[in-house]
Amino acid sequence: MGIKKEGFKKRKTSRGKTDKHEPRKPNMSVDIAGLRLKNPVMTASGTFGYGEEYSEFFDLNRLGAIVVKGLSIVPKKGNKTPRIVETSAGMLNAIGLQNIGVKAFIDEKLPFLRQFNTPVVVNFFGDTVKEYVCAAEDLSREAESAGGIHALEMNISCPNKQSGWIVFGTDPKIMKQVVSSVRKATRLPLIVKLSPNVTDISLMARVAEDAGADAVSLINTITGMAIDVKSRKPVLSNVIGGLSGPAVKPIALRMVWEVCKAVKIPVIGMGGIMNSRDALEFMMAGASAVAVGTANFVNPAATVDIIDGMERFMLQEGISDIIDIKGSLRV
Amino acid sequence: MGIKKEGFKKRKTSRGKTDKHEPRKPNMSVDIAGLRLKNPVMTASGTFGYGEEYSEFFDLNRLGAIVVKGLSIVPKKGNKTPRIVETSAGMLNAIGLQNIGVKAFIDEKLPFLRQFNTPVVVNFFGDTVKEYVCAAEDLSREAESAGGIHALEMNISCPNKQSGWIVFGTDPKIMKQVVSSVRKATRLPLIVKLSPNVTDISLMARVAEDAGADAVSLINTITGMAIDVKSRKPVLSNVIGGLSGPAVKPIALRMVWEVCKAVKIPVIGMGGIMNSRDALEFMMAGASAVAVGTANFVNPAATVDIIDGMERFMLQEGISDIIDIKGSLRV
Amino acid sequence: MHRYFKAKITGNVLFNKDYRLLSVSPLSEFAVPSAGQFYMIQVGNTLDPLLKRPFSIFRYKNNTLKFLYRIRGKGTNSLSALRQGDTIQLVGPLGNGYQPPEGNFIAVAGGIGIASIFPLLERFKKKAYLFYGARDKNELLMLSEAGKLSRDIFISTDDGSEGRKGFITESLKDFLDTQLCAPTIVSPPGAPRSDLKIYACGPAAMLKEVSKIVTSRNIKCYASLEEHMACGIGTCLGCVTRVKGQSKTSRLPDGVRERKEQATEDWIYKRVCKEGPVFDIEDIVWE
Amino acid sequence: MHRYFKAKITGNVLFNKDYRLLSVSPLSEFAVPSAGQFYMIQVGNTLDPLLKRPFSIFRYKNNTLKFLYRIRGKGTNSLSALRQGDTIQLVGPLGNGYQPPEGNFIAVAGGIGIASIFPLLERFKKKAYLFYGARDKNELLMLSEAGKLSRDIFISTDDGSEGRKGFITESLKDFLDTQLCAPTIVSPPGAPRSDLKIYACGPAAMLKEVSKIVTSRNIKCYASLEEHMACGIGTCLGCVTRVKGQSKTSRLPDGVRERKEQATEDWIYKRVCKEGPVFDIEDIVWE
Ligand SMILES: Cc1cc2nc3c(=O)[nH]c(=O)nc-3n(C[C@H](O)[C@H](O)[C@H](O)COP(=O)(O)OP(=O)(O)OC[C@H]3O[C@@H](n4cnc5c(N)ncnc54)[C@H](O)[C@@H]3O)c2cc1C
Ligand SMILES: Cc1cc2nc3c(=O)[nH]c(=O)nc-3n(C[C@H](O)[C@H](O)[C@H](O)COP(=O)(O)OP(=O)(O)OC[C@H]3O[C@@H](n4cnc5c(N)ncnc54)[C@H](O)[C@@H]3O)c2cc1C
Ligand SMILES: Cc1cc2nc3c(=O)[nH]c(=O)nc-3n(C[C@H](O)[C@H](O)[C@H](O)COP(=O)(O)O)c2cc1C
Ligand SMILES: Cc1cc2nc3c(=O)[nH]c(=O)nc-3n(C[C@H](O)[C@H](O)[C@H](O)COP(=O)(O)O)c2cc1C
Ligand code: FES
Ligand code: FES
Repeated sequence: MGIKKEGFKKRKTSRGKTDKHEPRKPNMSVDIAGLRLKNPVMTASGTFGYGEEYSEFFDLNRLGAIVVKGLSIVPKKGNKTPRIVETSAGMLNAIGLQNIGVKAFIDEKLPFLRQFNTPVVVNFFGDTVKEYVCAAEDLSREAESAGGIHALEMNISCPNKQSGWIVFGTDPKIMKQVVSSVRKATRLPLIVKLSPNVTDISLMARVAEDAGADAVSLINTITGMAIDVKSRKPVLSNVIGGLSGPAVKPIALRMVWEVCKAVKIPVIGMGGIMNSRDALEFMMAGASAVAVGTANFVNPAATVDIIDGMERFMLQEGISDIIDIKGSLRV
Repeated sequence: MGIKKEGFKKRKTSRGKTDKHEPRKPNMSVDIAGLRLKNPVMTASGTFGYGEEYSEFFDLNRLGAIVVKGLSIVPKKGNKTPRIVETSAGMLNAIGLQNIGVKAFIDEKLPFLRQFNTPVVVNFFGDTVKEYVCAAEDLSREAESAGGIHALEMNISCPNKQSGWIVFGTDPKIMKQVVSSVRKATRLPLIVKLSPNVTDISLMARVAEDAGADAVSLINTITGMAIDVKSRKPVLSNVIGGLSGPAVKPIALRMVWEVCKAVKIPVIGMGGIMNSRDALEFMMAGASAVAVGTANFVNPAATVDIIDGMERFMLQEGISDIIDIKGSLRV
Repeated sequence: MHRYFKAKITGNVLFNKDYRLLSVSPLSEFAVPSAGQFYMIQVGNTLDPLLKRPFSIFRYKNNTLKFLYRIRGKGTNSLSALRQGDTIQLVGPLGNGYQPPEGNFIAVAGGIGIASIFPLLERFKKKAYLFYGARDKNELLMLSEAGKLSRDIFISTDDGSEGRKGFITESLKDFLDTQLCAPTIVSPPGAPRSDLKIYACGPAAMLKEVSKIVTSRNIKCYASLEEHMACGIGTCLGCVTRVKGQSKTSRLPDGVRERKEQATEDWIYKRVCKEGPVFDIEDIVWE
Repeated sequence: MHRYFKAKITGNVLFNKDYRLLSVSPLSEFAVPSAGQFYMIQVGNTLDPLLKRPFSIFRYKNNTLKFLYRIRGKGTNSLSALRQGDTIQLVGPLGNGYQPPEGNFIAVAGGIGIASIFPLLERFKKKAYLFYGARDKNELLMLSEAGKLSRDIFISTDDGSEGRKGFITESLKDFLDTQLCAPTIVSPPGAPRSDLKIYACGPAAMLKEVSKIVTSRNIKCYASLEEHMACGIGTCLGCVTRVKGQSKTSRLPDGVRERKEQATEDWIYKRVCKEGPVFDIEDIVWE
């Protein structure tokens, strides 16, 4: 909460300087887990690669933060294809967490990302607690020695090899263990990314908070399935996949609203955000920032369109600071 | 399982009679919880009223079963409006379980439904275990004395007044208690309708099975929310509502598939079924029957269109008995 | 009855700014609508938008159904993209519609409410004193035709760009309190004031104001309401509104009690799509 | 680079049965495509269908991009409903495209694969021996134009309704084994067989057969692959295919072990949208 107060102070200073006679640009900067973002729009992990591809479509400096594709200490090849299938207003994916591994990321991708003055959040996961800890350690070591990594986001929506492949993020005890262990392994701001496949998302958020998370982000994808009636086979080679996109937005928004009431740490909202109105809904529900996922596939410039749209909304409504939108829902 | 075997036998007999030279009508009848349905297509509770309105659009005799709007022993007025809002490929509803009560249903609606040779499944709920039991008793008494009620479906996706308004269907213990109590109160086939807002749907299905359910149906709506950005207010007067429609289909299908692997009792699949292909997906995943909800709003003749479409599919694919579709997914 | 049918779009033209006129020609038998009834209309070809949208019958002539609509959100935007030759599904006519007026009557239309009121003017030519209000002159649709079909027409706009500046309910009040006294205009001398029926359709704020006006003056008034609708045929219970009445109390088993609030309330919910959309305004319990 | 732009639809006409020809005229600067590249194309106006769909550039002329497509499911159905004058968004050109042939070459197109092969014929006129197969004669598109643009054309249909009956790979095999011996047809006498490049696009089954044919004969072949795509630009990792190669092994901390299967495999995943869609056929590891 100390962080938030600091944010307020800074804002006041900057406000004093603004010319009152011109329609001033609204202040869109937010503070999350000790990070100051120039605006609350982040990319959702796994939908933005390591940033390179999108740099061709817009200036990455415009983003609030870049969250990269999930990394593991052991590189992963991922699932067989088909890995994706479109559903009504959504898509299922079963990429299988393909990634180049922490080391290759540091060597080959991070130098590119260092060129931008946008915070880089590294999403990571593991099959075991040990793997989580190793990944966090390696990433933290790099952050301390060479910089360029500004926060970590733990993906806990993957199965735990050591407890019968129960998904870390669906069992409070297993989750507590892995988050606490990672907390001890890093001094970087730690964001825990919650799985929506649970009965009580507020409980899971509180577990993350208690275990030392600086922020929570949600929602990850919701487990789903599609069948090809002609061949009588699952469409995805992996049988089940994760649902994302506008179809899940009402569920995501409800969960974000619940979590915002349950924890004191900042909440990053995502799930089906396609435009600035969607993003504003999440902010009004209490999110400090938002992440854009599937929309990047539909429109490679979705993130900047959303930033511009939020700014336009603030100008139209005469809102000078984004903090006045956060949690402003009238119930 | 005895029921199913009987089903097989009957089929054999009827098969013998068919003329082998004509493209014979496929056998679409299924057995569920001791009921024989002429086809596997039921209506989803709350989307079909008490049948009257739809009788104007098609012959209710064509349906596999009619499931009526959820009843409680105490009539309920429900929530303020807005009660519904459309979302991407889905809708949120917060009707608030408005209903005329068990007594008025028996007196005013049941006589109409008795005209049809389609089994009537009565969906019901309560605020307390006591209310559930009373509703089940009254309905069973009527069924025994005057007929016209062929099965009960328990909606457990509502909050329990006596345990801090925890939703019955999200806590295995509370759920076990209410299902066992109702089981003792009725000899009618008992279908337990599962809530999808849980971490482990298979576990809940097994709890229902162990507590004496003859079948489970799923999914009920998924809790969601929508915000009107202009007014900064939730769109629904109740703030949160239940998501249904094609948006939830991938989630529903996955849950049905999981539950079919977990229990031995028949499973009734629903959630976003809009056409015969969707219905077939649920059957292939293992459902013995399906229910059609939101689609009725979009197309008042959705159920019969789906029945016709399934029959066409069976003819095209040369499938003579629907039992050959059930659980035929190749994984 | 053929209340579910396909129809070919024969026109979907820009009427005025954000307003369009949709004309469809049913491809099978269909029932004839009456004023105040509505249709649930398919507005797109995919699952987004998902639900049909309700629109009042605006005109019915030569086997063509016409609807006047305002582009508001997702559904109406999608509808506006459909074109001549496209086939859509409709459910209707739905709802009760207006009870036919006897003799002269007053019609009050606010904004797109004119779509619902118009068939009354057309069917009962030169019988209506029409009070028609809108935000500005661009939103006053069908003005000359409506004028021709009415006995007299009173116009207002919020910004004064056409007719009187202000709300149309002000014009109505003035008319009732001043001109109504001149018996030649409205009804034979001596006729009771309550014989004069008012038909109103428009935003909730307007209807509430009309309600106040008619209650204090003891005039019969029918108001057409709007609510978010999913089914339009009475099954989803999404579209309810409060009307005066007492819930039936049922004898309850021991240990089960009625909710307290509910037992003491003197209103019940009715479905706008089924028991409405037109209600006797004195029955409506405004929230 | 302007690889994300809006374009006006200037035509979307029924080509032949289930096939359509889409012509669009970009509304802003755009990059010029080369043969074998593709675009992600918006196929509807709402969130269902949600994702863009990939289509190969078929023709590029006078600032107009043309795509030949087959109506298959939701996305292509929705695309077929768009009309002249509508504006859609495109991302592209994407992917590597075909390496330009030197001299004569062989082109193999199966079904809608002709869309991808056609720009090669058009750019390198009279250089191609075209092998073109389809299910029946109605699915053989652009036949006379393709014939005119090719050095020679060989046709087959599964049902024999046009050209040779059977798979086009049979015709290819025969050609390679009989006619290829006549040096005048293909290349100057004495040229190594491997100078003759093959470009192939079509269903996976056809490409696998082509793969067998060329491997045993040591002929260079480029095949254009298809996979379900979400982004088309390399970020979703949805569209991968197996190609020969060794994963890098990274030094792992104590207690963390590489997955066994992974460590021993001699293939890696590449993205069809980014490193492809055209691959050297000998690199592809068929599943
Ligand atoms: C019986 C009836 C008759 C109607 N007749 C007409 C008519 O003849 N012409 C016409 O233009 N409109 C008419 N309407 C209103 C029309 O149905 C809505 O404007 C339309 O459904 C909005 O759909 P949308 O998807 O474009 O807007 P949405 O994106 O759904 O909503 C846009 C805005 O409209 C509000 N809204 C949505 N549905 C309704 C509704 N049913 N009533 C009121 N506000 C709503 C929303 O809350 C939101 O503020 C009628 C409504 C009813 C109930
Ligand atoms: C690089 C590339 C270039 C292409 N060029 C063309 C072209 O020029 N003309 C053309 O008609 N088609 C082309 N395709 C195929 C085209 O993209 C698909 O037919 C289209 O996406 C199907 O969309 P749909 O929503 O109509 O079908 P869906 O409902 O999504 O699917 C219908 C059927 O097509 C399959 N399918 C879906 N997507 C693909 C895909 N990407 N590749 C293969 N099968 C798929 C599904 O599994 C299903 O069996 C190309 C595909 C790729 C990857
Ligand atoms: C193709 C794809 C890959 C994803 N990969 C990851 C990942 O590696 N790690 C992670 O935490 N989330 C991953 N996600 C989840 C997204 O980050 C996001 O939580 C989810 O998609 C919901 O947001 P959206 O609806 O805006 O896409 C992935 C999502 C998609 C669609
Ligand atoms: C308006 C509405 C009212 C509903 N009312 C009930 C109800 O009273 N009891 C119940 O068990 N389920 C109720 N449901 C849930 C449906 O029966 C069904 O489980 C759900 O909508 C998923 O199916 P669908 O996507 O086909 O609509 C209701 C759903 C809707 C949309
Ligand atoms: S709209 Fe469904 S009951 Fe009125
Ligand atoms: S389609 Fe997304 S990586 Fe190729």
